[in-house]
Amino acid sequence: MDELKNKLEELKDLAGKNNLDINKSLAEIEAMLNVGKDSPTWEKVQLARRLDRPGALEFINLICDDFMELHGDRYFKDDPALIGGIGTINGQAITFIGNQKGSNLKENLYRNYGMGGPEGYRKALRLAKQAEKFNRPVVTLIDTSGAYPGPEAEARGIGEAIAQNLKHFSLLKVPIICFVIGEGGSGGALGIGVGDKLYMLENTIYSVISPEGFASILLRDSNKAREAADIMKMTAKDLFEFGIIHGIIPEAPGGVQNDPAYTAEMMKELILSNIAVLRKKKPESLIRYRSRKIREVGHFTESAREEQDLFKLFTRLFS
Amino acid sequence: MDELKNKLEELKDLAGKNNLDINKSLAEIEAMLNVGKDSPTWEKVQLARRLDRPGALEFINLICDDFMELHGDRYFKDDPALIGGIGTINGQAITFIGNQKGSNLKENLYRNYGMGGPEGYRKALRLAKQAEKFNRPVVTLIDTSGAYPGPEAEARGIGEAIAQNLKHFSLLKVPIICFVIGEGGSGGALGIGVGDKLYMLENTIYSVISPEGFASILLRDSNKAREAADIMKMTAKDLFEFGIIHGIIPEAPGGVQNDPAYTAEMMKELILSNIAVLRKKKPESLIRYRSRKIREVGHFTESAREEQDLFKLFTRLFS
Amino acid sequence: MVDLKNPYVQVTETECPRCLTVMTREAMIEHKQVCRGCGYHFRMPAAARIHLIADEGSFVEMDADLISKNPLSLEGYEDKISQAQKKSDLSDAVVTGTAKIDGRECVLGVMSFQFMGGSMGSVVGEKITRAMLHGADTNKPVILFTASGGARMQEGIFSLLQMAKTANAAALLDDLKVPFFIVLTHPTTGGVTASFAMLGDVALAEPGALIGFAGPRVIEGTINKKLPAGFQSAEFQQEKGFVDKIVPRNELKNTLSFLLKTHGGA
Amino acid sequence: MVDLKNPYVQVTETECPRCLTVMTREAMIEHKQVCRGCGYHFRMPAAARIHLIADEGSFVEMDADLISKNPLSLEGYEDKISQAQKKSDLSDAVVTGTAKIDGRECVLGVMSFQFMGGSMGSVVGEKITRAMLHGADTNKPVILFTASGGARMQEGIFSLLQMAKTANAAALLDDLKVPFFIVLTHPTTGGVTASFAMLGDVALAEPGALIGFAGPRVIEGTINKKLPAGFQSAEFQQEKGFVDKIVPRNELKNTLSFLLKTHGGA
Ligand SMILES: [Zn+2]
Ligand SMILES: [Zn+2]
Repeated sequence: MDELKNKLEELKDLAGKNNLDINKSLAEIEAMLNVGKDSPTWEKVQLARRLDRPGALEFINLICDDFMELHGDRYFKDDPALIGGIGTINGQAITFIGNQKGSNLKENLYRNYGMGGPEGYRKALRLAKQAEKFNRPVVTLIDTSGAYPGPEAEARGIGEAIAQNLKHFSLLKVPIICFVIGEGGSGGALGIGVGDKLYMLENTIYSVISPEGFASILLRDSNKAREAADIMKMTAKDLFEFGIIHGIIPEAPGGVQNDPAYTAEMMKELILSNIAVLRKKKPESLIRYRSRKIREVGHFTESAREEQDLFKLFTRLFS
Repeated sequence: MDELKNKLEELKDLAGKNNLDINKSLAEIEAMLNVGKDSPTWEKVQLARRLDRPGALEFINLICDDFMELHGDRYFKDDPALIGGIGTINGQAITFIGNQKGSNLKENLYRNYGMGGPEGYRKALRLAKQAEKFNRPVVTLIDTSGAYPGPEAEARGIGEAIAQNLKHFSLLKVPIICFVIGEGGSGGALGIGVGDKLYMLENTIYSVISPEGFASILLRDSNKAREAADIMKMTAKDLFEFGIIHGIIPEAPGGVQNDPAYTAEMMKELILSNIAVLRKKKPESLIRYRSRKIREVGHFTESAREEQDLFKLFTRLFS
Repeated sequence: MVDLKNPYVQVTETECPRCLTVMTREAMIEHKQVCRGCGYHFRMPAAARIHLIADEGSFVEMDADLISKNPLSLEGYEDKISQAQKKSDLSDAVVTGTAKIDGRECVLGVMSFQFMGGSMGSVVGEKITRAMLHGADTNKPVILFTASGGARMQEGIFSLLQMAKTANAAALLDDLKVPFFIVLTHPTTGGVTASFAMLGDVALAEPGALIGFAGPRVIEGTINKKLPAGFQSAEFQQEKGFVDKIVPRNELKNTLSFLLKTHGGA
Repeated sequence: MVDLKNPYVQVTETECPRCLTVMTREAMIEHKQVCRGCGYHFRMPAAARIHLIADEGSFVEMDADLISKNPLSLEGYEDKISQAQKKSDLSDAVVTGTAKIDGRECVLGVMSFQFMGGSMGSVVGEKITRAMLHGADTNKPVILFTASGGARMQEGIFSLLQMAKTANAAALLDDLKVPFFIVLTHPTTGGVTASFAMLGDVALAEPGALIGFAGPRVIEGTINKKLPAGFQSAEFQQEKGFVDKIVPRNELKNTLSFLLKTHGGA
């Protein structure tokens, strides 16, 4: 593995010297090779939750030439816990959507620690639909401990809002590329996490419940979060091995906060290379492929049985 | 005119004796003939506002064999000031939407006197879209002094909600038949008033502002409402002469509250006969015709100029 | 396979938690497991539910042979599944199949809270999805009864992603204009609420059913105080705009029949 | 026709209503009619607005010859129209045409509050509609600046129905995927708010602009008390989710340029 990495570095140098634009595919190879790196799960949980970890807006500003934030769900409010807008990379317009925790106490409070309410998810859907209308790809940046579990969010239908996103993102007719940039917590993460490609930064996590929650419910001891984190298999490496994510993006030694630009550059390249490929697909084959990928996830046994043929359904859909 | 009416009665009798189903077209003729009836505008304003006048739900129950009310906007609340659901007439499914004032003080308070908030208009849109999805015609029953002019309605976007209805109703791909059954007040009425056909009950009004508002703003004397009502031309007869409504539906002597079933029967026949005709149109010709009708309204002069050709636009829309 | 020959085998004498009326097994069956004293709607086993809703003999089960694996290799998970299977007579927390209601064909899925709290893992997600896709494929309206404590945490990330899977199936149903009706029963929370349960064309609910995303205890933990009575009840959710109609159990079949009748024009 | 040779003919020396700074005519023009002292955005005549936004010499007016009739035969209405025309140098409360912004073609409409409070009668409704349909026809993005007290009551039911007309045009634009941008300026209320003003793909607003359906005095009449400061301001509307971005006047052209640039893929 190390040898392969060295070769990769040499190749990069060579390409750079010859002004060859092979970086894009290299970034992808690198993202997949990076799987080798390993450290205890709990360390990653802590790194993923660091206050000084760059958030969605910080990454967007590093990735984009220009960015215009757009506000509001058109129903009830603008949710600062979930941001979005239009950015350009090399003149190409892209819609960005991301959880935003804030990086100090004042910001944390303003942004409700990145725990979106229904308004945030409805804003995300509005912006995604707008992107579809104008044929802009969508990039989502996931970083939340979960949707806000408070009474106002419940009263205004946080469950319904997330459900609508899962539904509409799954058939959105433009490419969607998702990155877990910090915490990928449960339905709040998945609510902006349905897409064609899913990458995780090296020190991030993605799980159905927090290790603390898992420990207290299934291990019946809320102090066993560290142990739960291992059992749950929530790191980038775990999810890559499960076949759920497409690659792992390296962070600087000690965590992405030490060199956000390094990781942002990789993300930018992945965005551009993926868009270049996905753009070539017809919308119907794009969403057929996306649906198949979503359909595939799950572990069960059954007696031999013919697999349902999605193709026939999609043919009707586009006839 | 009276002679014509007598002939009509004779024709009805004859048809009835011979079991001929010509009632549907007769109802239409009758609705147009009824234009002749006349009484002072202020009397109509008062009749339109009577507390004991039947409301949307009362008419729906008289018109339908069966009715299931559906609740909620899927965002914030169920607005009792604006009701809707699925009804059947002769086994045919139709979506009904209407303002609902309530007929006693307790009901008035519960239903906010029929002054809908954004949630009511969003529920109406949801039900209209659902009707379109399942190819059900839509019938709306207008009876409101206006949308609710309170701070909550403003904060949750009453203007936006009405605007969306005007937009989406204007291109809805199923027939829409609208009836003013009481007060047709301003944007709150128009918010469920865009359709293929618009009828007014004999003693109803439809205007951009209440006569009281007109009097206080333009006549600078809020006591001149009676005078304003005449100036504003807000009766069924006025609007028929303007070419804005398609017919006037008779009420029992003294007002519809004296015999709601008589008027409901006419409405039922108009609904069925109109649906029979409109159903035959392709959706594209249905909404092209509707758009043209909406486009036509207005009074202005200009130098000779070619009329913009909507046909070309619609051809693109359906290509 | 669900045993429809003995649909009430799981029904026992029960005391109403609200008014303390004791109902014999016979009374429970006769009153469709609704309290005679106060109208409280007891949880209903899947077989009894199907017996209540589907025309006699019309239900044909699908995918009865799907059995959960243990993707996290979690200690004790297989045992828990076996125990739940024995206790409930079901293979997992949902039964799906085709049925007729007053002669009209439909796809019918019924979740069972009795099976590990109706939690959604790979099997529930897959069966719900297949049921919806079968409806899409054959143009049959889909009716799903929900009852769930949320995602099945024992299956980790795979349980979370069942939400996306079922929502994707709902999206396909929607685009193909095949009617999709949801009946929310007590309790419906977590990942089921945040996916297919909130995506029906019409959402019905049984009286008093708890419906929400975060459970009441989690919310109380967030705000550090008690929630008001009735918070997240079916009645609350209708008032908040998320439930079309609350339907007492003895009117459910008629209401579903009306919906099937009025959604035939697609 | 709007006189773009002398775009600032309507601009005069003015005292800021908020901080009482007095601005000379020259200062007003230099600062784009934004208060030097506190940033207060003064109302802007249509000609000045077009001069600010459109590339020099690019604006070509459409439908300048539409003149209102008097459909209710209301006493004094014709006189009012003539007076407004004289006062504002406009034929009615909106100017529409084609323009370029940083070289990109678009359809541009600018309402003027100066003309009978920017009220929407048949002429405003028709010109706005034609502008949108021209955008639909030629695939040019449409940008509309709103400023209105609401429907023009003097035209009775005809003014109300202009809401439906402009919303129908917005629906066509939407279905054809032609970009539609709204800039809400002070004040935008009534029938304009409840129709095309709320139907843009992106809604910008000038700082401090009053935006609402019912006017503040009507609302205060409903609740019988004063509204809090800032109610219905642009900032309030952004917080409530109805405005995408508040853009100070000196950044407006750049922002619109960015939007035109990023909505070219349709
Ligand atoms: Zn009881
Ligand atoms: Zn000032």
